[in-house]
Amino acid sequence: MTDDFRERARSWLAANAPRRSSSEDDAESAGSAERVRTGIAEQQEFQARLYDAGFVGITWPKEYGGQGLTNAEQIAFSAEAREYELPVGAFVIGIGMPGPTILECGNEQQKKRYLPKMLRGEEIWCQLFSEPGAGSDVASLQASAVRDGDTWVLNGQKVWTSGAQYSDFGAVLARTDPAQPKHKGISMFIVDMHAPGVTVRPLRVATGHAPFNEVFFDNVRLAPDALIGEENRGWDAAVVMLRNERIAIGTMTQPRSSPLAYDSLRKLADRLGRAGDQGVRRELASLYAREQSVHLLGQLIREDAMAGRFPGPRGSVIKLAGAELGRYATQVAADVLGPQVAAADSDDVRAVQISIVAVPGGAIAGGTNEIQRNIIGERMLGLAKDPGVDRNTPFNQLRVGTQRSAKESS
Amino acid sequence: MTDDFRERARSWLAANAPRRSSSEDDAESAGSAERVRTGIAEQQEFQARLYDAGFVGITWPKEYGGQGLTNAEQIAFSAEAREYELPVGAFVIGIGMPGPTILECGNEQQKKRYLPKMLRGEEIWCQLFSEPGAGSDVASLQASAVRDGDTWVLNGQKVWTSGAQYSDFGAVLARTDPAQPKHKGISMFIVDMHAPGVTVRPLRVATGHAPFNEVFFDNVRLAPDALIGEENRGWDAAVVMLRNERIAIGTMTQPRSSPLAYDSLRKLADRLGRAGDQGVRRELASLYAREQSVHLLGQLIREDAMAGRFPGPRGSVIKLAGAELGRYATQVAADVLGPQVAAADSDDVRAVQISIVAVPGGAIAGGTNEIQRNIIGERMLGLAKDPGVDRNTPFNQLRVGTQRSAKESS
Amino acid sequence: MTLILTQDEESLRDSVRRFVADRSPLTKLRDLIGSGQPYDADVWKQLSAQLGLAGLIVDEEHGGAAAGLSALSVALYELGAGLVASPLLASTLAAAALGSLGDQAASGALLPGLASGELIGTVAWQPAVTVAATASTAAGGCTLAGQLSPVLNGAQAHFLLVPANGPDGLGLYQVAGDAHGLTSEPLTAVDHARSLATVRLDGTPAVRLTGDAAAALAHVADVANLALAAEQCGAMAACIAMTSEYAKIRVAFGQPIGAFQAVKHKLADMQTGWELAYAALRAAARSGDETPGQFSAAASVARVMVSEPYFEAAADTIQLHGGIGFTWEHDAHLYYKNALSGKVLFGGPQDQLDRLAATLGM
Amino acid sequence: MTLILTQDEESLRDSVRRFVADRSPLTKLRDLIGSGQPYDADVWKQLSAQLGLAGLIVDEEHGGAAAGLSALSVALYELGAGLVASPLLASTLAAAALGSLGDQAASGALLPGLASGELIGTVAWQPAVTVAATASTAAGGCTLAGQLSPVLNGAQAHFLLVPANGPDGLGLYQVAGDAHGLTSEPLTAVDHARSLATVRLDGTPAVRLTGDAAAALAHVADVANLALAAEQCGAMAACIAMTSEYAKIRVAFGQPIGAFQAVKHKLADMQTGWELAYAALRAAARSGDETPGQFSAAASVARVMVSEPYFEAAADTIQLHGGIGFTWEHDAHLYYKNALSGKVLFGGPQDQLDRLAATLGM
Repeated sequence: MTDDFRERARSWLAANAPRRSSSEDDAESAGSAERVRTGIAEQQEFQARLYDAGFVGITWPKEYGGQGLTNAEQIAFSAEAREYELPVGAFVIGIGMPGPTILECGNEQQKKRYLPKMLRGEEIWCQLFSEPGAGSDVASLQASAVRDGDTWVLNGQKVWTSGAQYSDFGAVLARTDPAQPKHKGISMFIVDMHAPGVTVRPLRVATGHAPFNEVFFDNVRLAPDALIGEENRGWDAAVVMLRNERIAIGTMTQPRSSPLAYDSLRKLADRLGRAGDQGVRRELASLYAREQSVHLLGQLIREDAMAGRFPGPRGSVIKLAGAELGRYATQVAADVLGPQVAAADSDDVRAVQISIVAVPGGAIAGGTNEIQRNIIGERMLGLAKDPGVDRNTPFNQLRVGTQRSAKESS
Repeated sequence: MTDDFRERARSWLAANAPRRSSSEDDAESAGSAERVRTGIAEQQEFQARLYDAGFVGITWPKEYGGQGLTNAEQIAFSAEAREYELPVGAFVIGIGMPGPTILECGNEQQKKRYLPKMLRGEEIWCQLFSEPGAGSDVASLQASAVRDGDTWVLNGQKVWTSGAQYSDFGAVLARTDPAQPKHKGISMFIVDMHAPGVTVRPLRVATGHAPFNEVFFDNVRLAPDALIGEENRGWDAAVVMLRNERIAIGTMTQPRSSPLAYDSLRKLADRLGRAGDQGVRRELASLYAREQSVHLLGQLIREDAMAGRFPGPRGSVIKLAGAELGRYATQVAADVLGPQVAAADSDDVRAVQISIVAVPGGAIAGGTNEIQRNIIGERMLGLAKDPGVDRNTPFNQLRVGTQRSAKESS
Repeated sequence: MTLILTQDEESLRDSVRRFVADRSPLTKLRDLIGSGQPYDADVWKQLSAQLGLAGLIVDEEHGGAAAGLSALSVALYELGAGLVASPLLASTLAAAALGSLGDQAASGALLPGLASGELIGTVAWQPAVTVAATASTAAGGCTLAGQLSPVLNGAQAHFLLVPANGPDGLGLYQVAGDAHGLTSEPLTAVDHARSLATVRLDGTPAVRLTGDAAAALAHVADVANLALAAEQCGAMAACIAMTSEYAKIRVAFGQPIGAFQAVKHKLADMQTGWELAYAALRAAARSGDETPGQFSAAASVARVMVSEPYFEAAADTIQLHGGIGFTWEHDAHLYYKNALSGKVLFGGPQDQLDRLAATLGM
Repeated sequence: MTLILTQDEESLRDSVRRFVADRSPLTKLRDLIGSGQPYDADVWKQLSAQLGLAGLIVDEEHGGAAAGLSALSVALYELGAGLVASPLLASTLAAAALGSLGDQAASGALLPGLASGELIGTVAWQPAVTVAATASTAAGGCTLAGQLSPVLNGAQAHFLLVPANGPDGLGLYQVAGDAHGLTSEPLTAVDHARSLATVRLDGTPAVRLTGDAAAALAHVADVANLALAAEQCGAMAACIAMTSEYAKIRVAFGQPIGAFQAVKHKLADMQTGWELAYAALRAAARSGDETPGQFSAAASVARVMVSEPYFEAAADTIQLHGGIGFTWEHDAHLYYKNALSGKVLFGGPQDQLDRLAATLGM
């Protein structure tokens, strides 16, 4: 049956999907929010066709718009899709993070209302967790939702929100009881991104591009059914979502055509006549070995998942390994290109430059390397938690971010 | 005046001191306590002559047996001595650590009684801090000294004591008030290593040699004037001594002839025809650069000290840098030697093997790399102390080592 | 190509693991150090005959199990984790060479003995070192001359396969361990679990084997990479387990030391390195059985991904244990020495990268 | 050879440091990015004329201060710490080349202008790249052809010193910035503080300078190593200071993040790297003035000890700041890009190791 499914996926993709593009385009699109925005309508059109053909929400229950199939079919589809560049970037976050969280923690009405449209690309979702004062320590967030009758009023600022500029809904974490310890006074809500009081501002990063946003909530009124899960239990839902995020980032197949991938740097080395240097050859071989291993570890985790062994914190391993691979690739690129790294006189070199400047972001976004190492140490190896963490102090007595105390700053 | 002094040192050394030996001998002596032990009488004879010539305790006050000169003379002597292998290893610890501590914290009677004989090599000293349950966390030590009239009774076990087997006296830390927080109930004593109840046992390490000892104290009675500094203020004296230790280790000139030094590995590479490999050449050049820099940093710290800028926590920098240099040299050695690292068929390769096995000890002895990084971060960069440290809990309520609590185990 | 273990492989893993725990714990290695023996003869008998590990990659026609390279790697992983001293690697490489050559007579004469463990064989060669023996043909037949070092189990092998340059170019020659003019001198190996020797040949009678010697040596290098990667991956896991356990029970500054990020994060890095190495190992193992054309690159990748990280992990195992980890009584130095030795045998990290670069067409 | 600074050097350091703080803070660099200018002309005027930095290594006969390489390194350290954009490095290398060549006419014509800052010069060369220009002699004189990239301040220089192969072998040629047949195209430099261009020469008139061109280029490479090492060492210190300060005020999990060993120990490693680099820098600077025979090795050592560690420290500066450190508004990326650029210009770490190995006789 999986074979039939795979065959069907293969022919549909061949007939409908574009193949992977060249490396220069990748580097541009990696940084540019503009490009993504202009393509939203086309992406929605493609997503609807992909959905109608039966290749979205493959493992999700039928009653919420899914296909009700197994991991085997999902893996078969992913394997077939690897050679294609599906124009579905706008939906990756919704289906990868808020979606599964609503599936696991939402109520019946929410699942019926939101999930089918999310899958078909009719409504686009984003995720609103990080704040200027709450990065690695997400649970120290200060955005607040104050109950008013059967609704809530949302205030605060979020950062690093991908896709906020074109999203219809967001899954937002806000503090609903500041007198509780920090993990215990948080709730998760669905927020209508078109509601009055929501302001989205592009956030420019080191590369000069603005792939993320800042989002400001100014007395935004939430709907009566906006609460996902129980009030003040939003941290549980957040943990589910953060785990899904790490696995999504970690097992995302790095396109072969990335400017810092072995294939690209090898081609550059050949073109620039640098492959004659024994050190460069060894570095390229080492890059190949590391890249292969990250790729193989992703495969192993997927196979384990199919065999019923849940990846759990191994998402952190592959996220960390991917970030370190990027850092190593930076070193190889500098040795391959030499002085050209300082100032490119060709497009392929320029693409490498932009990618090098983007690399440090990969070790932060989706959880810093340090947070991943904590997760690996504590949840895989069973080591003790960091000493002196502030799990039991009421939030309004804690210092947060760069402010002297949460109280003073609110 | 310094020039005269230097000239005098130069001619005395030329007439009296042996030049540096070859690398094989170094590797042997690095690991072997036996070799050191057999030479004690000769060392004492040499030390006495060196002292009588005016080259020991150069900066120490004259009333305690020193020469009453300045850092300038000390540095001039060290520079001249660099080419020689002075047979004075047995006195390095006493003069480097307990000596300055007694100078700074001891009373007049102690200084008069102990320091001159220490300098002339008539009495040899060791230092007794570490315990099986108290390594990095020295202040969690469990050895106890209980007051009995005007003396104390010492019980407990110490480890990693260099030279205990031939020492006449030791500077020992023991707990005198277990109801105080751990730093506040410790005292430092002078212990007669020949007293009844003192047992010294050689401690075998990874190389198979026994360069250290375990020392057991079983109801050892201390002399009435044994206390260095004030009772329960021994931690202050210990901090002085540990700082002196790091500077002593860090600025110790690594002999050029060490089997893992650039000179030695370069010679091996030439002999084995490995210098044709570009990677090996680069590694050797990198080793040269790192080794030079550690050496130059030592010089810079000494120059700063002469100019009145106290090295302080920079001792930790050079200790850490030296340990990491050793680890890097290990990698270079493996690449230079190839399969020969696995099984030597010559003496010079065997010396490299022994040195490689000894390297991990260098990142632990005298304070682990982790402890040095804490010191650098906190005392040089002003960062906050580790969270949750146990500075205020009474010692007898703390868990220590691998035991459930100090109470249960005592 | 499926990376996870088959049920058969899981059973093999479990039985070897039990065997190591029951019959060859680390105290066995300390007994060997004391006795001066290269390995425990009883353990070897049980390993080879009872568990059948010596015949894993020997075909059934010659008394082996023909279980393949993946099964071999599963067994070696467990033996590596326990630092079990044995001539298994040496004999396995000899079997790999014979299998690749396809010399009927030699295979018939030697493989059954290798498979049962009654014969110990070795390939007297290190890939990164120039072939150091020469062959000459005289009246009575062929003789070899030269010095080979270090040779795995060179002092115990019943026969050696020696690459030598002769009148017809490179050949692989079979030499008896007790042949005339052969002297073997045991070396002081840095790894107590690995017996190595210098072998000198002087007019030593030898038989040139038929088949492609260069291809056989290349195969030996690939199998050695896979085998060492498997052992090292297991040993690295043992280091991580040992250090994690200690980090839970050792208290400093009022906390289990695993609570300190200096310890926690180093262990997390060790674990991450192991996960990558294990994935690469599984791919190499499967490739050896299923996609031989890609085996060489895959085996190099596996070796590169584990040799250096295991050595670093073994050094960090000492470091994170502190002083106790540097004592002779503690097991950490046994792994450190094993890692040092395994890093350089059959081509160190730089050699592997050269080999991989060549395979990738650079 | 004394490594610590003299009193004169301390005064110079203090005045340059004050100048940078007062007249060229990092906001200046952001203004430049917005304006598209390669550097601020006023700042350059003050740097060169007022502070006299352009003439530090020019002899007094030609209007310089003859203060020596150690003084130069002290000034560049402070400019590097503040990422001050200027043509100082380019002009200094041109002065070093002229000083080494000893061409009286050229020195007389060019050095006074360089020393006062009225002339901007550059050496159109990257040590690890093959000389790419050729010289030919025609009726009217000598002309050059070729393409040189990247050239430091190639689009602003009043004159360029171009190495070219001609009928008499390698020579250093003087070319006017506005010469016929010279086109320069500004490149998108990764470092906003470093202006680079591709220079194309096509029948461009040039004057061959007298003196040993190879020796002059070798000296340029050494001075470039010292100069870049000085800038980078200063910039690395700035990264450490910026990150330490942030680690004291940013709170997470109820603690200033500097209390976490992941942050504290990384900063300690950065500081340790800086201490080693600074010691190597001081030795190279003194060696340039006092022991010229050892200058080349010492300058390579300084460059090796700082280029890579500074780049790592700059990356870690972003990392330890977390998300805010990756924003455009934060200064961390300015250092990261500067470190990336400085790592490869005038020979990257591998090139330096090759150069050092050659100097050491390998």
